[in-house]
Amino acid sequence: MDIKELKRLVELFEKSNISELEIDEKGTKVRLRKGGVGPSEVSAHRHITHTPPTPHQATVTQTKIEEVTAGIKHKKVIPQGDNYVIVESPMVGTFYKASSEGSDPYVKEGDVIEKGQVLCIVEAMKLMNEIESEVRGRIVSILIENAHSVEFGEPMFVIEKI
Amino acid sequence: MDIKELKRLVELFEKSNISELEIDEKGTKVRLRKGGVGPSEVSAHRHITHTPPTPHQATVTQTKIEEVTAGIKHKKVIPQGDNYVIVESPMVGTFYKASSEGSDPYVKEGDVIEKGQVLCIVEAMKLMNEIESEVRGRIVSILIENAHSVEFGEPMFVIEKI
Amino acid sequence: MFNKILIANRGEIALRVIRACKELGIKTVAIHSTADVNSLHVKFADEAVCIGPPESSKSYLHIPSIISAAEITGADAIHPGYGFLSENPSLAEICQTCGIKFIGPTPENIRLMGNKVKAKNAMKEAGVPIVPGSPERVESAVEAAVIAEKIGYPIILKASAGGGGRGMRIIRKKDDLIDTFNVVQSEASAAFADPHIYMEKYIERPRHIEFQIMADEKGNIIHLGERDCSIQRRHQKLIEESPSPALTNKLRKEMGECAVKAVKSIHYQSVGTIEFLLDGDGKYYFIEMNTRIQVEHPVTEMVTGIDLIKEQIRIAAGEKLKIKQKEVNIFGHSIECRINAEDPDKFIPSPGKITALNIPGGPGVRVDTAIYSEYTVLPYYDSLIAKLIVHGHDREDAIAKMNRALEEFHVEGIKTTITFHKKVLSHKDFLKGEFYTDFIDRLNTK
Amino acid sequence: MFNKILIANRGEIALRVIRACKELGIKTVAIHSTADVNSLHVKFADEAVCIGPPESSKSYLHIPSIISAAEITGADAIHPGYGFLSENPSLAEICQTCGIKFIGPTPENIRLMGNKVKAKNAMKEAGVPIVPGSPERVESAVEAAVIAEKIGYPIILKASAGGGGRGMRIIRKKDDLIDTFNVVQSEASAAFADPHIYMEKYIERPRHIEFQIMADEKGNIIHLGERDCSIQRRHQKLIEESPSPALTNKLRKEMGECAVKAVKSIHYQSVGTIEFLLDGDGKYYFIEMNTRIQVEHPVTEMVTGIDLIKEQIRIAAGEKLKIKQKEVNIFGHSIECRINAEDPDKFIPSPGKITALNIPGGPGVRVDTAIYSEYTVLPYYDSLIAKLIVHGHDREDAIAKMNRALEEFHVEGIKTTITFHKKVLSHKDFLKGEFYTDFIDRLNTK
Repeated sequence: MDIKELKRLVELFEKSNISELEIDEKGTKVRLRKGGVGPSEVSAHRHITHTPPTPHQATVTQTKIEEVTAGIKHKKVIPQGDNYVIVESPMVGTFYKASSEGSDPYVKEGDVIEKGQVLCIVEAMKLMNEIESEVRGRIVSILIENAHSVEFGEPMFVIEKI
Repeated sequence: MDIKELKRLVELFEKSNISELEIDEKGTKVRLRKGGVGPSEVSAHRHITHTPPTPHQATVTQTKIEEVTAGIKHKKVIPQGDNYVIVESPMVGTFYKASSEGSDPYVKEGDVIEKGQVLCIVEAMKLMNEIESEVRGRIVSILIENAHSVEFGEPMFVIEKI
Repeated sequence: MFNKILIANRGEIALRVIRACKELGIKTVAIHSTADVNSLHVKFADEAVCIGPPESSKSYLHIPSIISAAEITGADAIHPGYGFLSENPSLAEICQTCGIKFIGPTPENIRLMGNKVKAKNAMKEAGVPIVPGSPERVESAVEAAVIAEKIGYPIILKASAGGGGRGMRIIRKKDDLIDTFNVVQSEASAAFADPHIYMEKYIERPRHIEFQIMADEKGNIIHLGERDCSIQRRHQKLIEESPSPALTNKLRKEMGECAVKAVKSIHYQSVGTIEFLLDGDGKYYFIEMNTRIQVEHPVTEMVTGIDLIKEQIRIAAGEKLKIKQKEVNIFGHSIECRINAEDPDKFIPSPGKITALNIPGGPGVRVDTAIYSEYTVLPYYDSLIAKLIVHGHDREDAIAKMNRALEEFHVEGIKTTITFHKKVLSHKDFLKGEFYTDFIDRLNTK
Repeated sequence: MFNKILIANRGEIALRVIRACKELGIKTVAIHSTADVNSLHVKFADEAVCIGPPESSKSYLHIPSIISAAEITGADAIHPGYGFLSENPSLAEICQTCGIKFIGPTPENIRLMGNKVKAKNAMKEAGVPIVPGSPERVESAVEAAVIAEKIGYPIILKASAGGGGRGMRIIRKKDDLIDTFNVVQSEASAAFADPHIYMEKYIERPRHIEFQIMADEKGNIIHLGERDCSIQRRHQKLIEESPSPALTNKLRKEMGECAVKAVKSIHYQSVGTIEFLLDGDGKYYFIEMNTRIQVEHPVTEMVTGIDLIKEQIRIAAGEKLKIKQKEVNIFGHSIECRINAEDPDKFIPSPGKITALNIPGGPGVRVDTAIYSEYTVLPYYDSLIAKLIVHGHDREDAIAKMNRALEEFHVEGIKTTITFHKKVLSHKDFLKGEFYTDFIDRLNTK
């Protein structure tokens, strides 16, 4: 990557509403970040200082993430920006892709969905709660595996608005 | 990446509103960051955190002073600079201005003194330790009152070198 | 014994239960709101589940979320701590339905003792003394005079619709009754638009004395002596101690037996507390029962050497009490100061970030807390941030230890009640052990 | 009682003494080097005096500065803590001269027990068993054989000029004696240019058992049971407990009486410790006496309920012991882990700034420490940064408590021995209570 390329990248980055960008291509690594290094560094640092490592770090990594609202324990990348809608679980429970075993899943990645369409079921105390999409869009990714548990506020779907 | 390239990169970075930039290319690593607010904020903040106020703040203020070497419990201003020599007590004990009660003091403020001249006595365990000046100069101030105690490292005299 | 316990609470009591579980070899699940993600109970539990937003009603008080968290983690029991759902009979009931053991008494126990009128009636039937009084409404001054004759002066007249000290009048002799009755009645009409009043015996200079009891599921019941919780402000306890400076061994035995009789009569199971008012003549009156572990349980642990949380868990697991009444011994003296994130003069909550912290240590000092340096005390929850507990040879020694521990306790960034405790601990009436439930009111009016 | 005590020490023991003084209502003076200006003992004492630069020899070990500090502050007694000048007879003597009370035994007590040969002779005379051995030099294999016959096999031959395990050989039967004697003699000549050797009975699988004693100035002496300090590395104790899993009540009584006899014979005054080696047959041998308070004193405090520092101060103030031998009771079990700022594998000191800290708390846990978050562990002094002490109903309970407390203990920024302790606490031999002074060597070679 030459300096011209880099310049274009920086311009692109500046115009976007992405806050951090990391590229690792054929041994070349570029990392860009916007705004407020100080505070974010401080808080990152503090986070370490007052967070004694815990015995369950491996099993419940979601509690270690900076973002308080999201229990991001999956490795899938969650794109950010106004264009994307993250559907979070409104309750603690069990995530189901389909209405019953053997049925077709409500949605698949790539599907275009309508506002109000059922995305999945979160079961809590034997109650099947249908979770509907609040927007029209395309399913970018499904973050939870079938029959796995979800916490309150845990991201389940990424939808690109269309 | 040569120095010219680097210079252009820095210029680019300075003009942009990016706060951090990291490049790792074929074994060459460049990392730029703006401001440096982060670290200093952190350390300033930390300092406060580890000094619980103490019950004897009023009586032993010397332990609260930043300068570790000087037990500045007096209110007199100690001038600083290469021109001034601070004579500190080499031991814990009692400060005497004169060789005995009723005698003239060894020195007074304003006196011009020679190198090796006795300035005072610090008594420790009934031993009278004569403290000599290591420079020729003028006594700017005497910081301890007669028959008062001094700690190790506590400033006793300010001498202006002449 | 249980395999995995979910702790349906937060703060120091959640950590306290986790500690007990660890020592018993039981796995733990912490639940938390989004605001509590950095809390110590989350960090020290084996697993943690986020169950809702900061508001308690949608997280720590939300039964479906708690049960769901227990189900997805496979917890076989729920410990409710104190506060929140600890005295909610529905949670105990739903646990039964779902095959999860509720670590506490039966739903029936909770329901009965949670209703003040029913609880008093049950105790009266069991022969436990209650504060003598009228029925819920006294119709006339004449009726009042007849009742007063029976229960003896002084009495207190209260507007049925009143509260918070308003519409109350103390009557010390018969001659004043009729006039005062009419005054209270008109006051009640004017202030609350309800002329109804009732009366009770007025307990002068009462002490709040409570007995810790333990009852297993096989009907074995013992008491672990008393706690004196007379230092309270608007019914919020601030300092507790055991033993009480006001009790003789004889009175302790009598009141303890009475407390055991009380819980026996309702077939109570689990740990619990019988609260009494004690007057200056050594007469005591049941006021209420707490069907849960209490904030101040450590003072009893310190003087008896019994771990109440472990016993509570063992009882819930169906184990028989291992200790008999005659084996309960009281060693030395223990005091607890509740350190709240509050202004020490006005008791207004003071949430915020703790910028510096020094927690006392050394011999005879125990601190139960979930705070740490840089922790943020949240505005959503209780202001209790630490319990400072000391154990000494005798009361004087315990007070000396508490004084030096309070001196070592530094919390910066927020206001705490530490300075308030220092004031109480040096007050002559406290030092003499001569204090009553009005201690703090008197302190503040002086 | 004293009016003001100067504490001639630093770190956790200085803070420990300050705490005791506060609880007794005695004023305190902290001394410190320039490096220790931000230490907790400086912050919590009533007064503080800087006495010298960081080097111990010019500050904490510098007697004239310490005496001078006592004089300018008007302290009427000096508490030496442990280490530094605590077993220096000169300080005790100079204190006498200056009219300052040294809180410890007499200079004569310190001097006698500080000399290993004289101490052993004194104990032998008093009828206290010592490890049987030869005079300082054995001239020939024949002489060695005669002595060996008397003391019994196995024996150990040591080069008089040797040390650190070199020039030592164990002999298990008579037949091997002459050959081995010659080998050691030539080794000694070659390695140390000194052929002289001596011999001792070889104690197999010894435990380090020490008895805490208290003796007032009126001749009253009691012991407070034992501490098992067998978990040590190069004679540095790392874990101590009381009671020892190896002692029966009968043996405890016998060894305790022997310890009392030992200190009685030298007219000892103050607290102190008699150290024994205990072999697998219940035979014990005096090895040395510590004429001061010890690092591991808290485990005795936890099981007896007696505050050893306060007792030490009371004894120095001329008070009579209040407790009699038959009133000493041992409750439960206590373990102490010494948390050092050291690499947990190689035990190399790891000074530096503590960037994050969580200190364990809750029931049955005591922490004696002078560290805090952001404190810098200095390279000039001892690497002990905290003592973690637990008290449980029995050994198993104490181990469970220690495990959970170690899990809660987080020190970041420096290396500590916390992980080492976790390893020991889960070792099967430790759990069974079957360990000897070679435990750590065996652990590390496996």
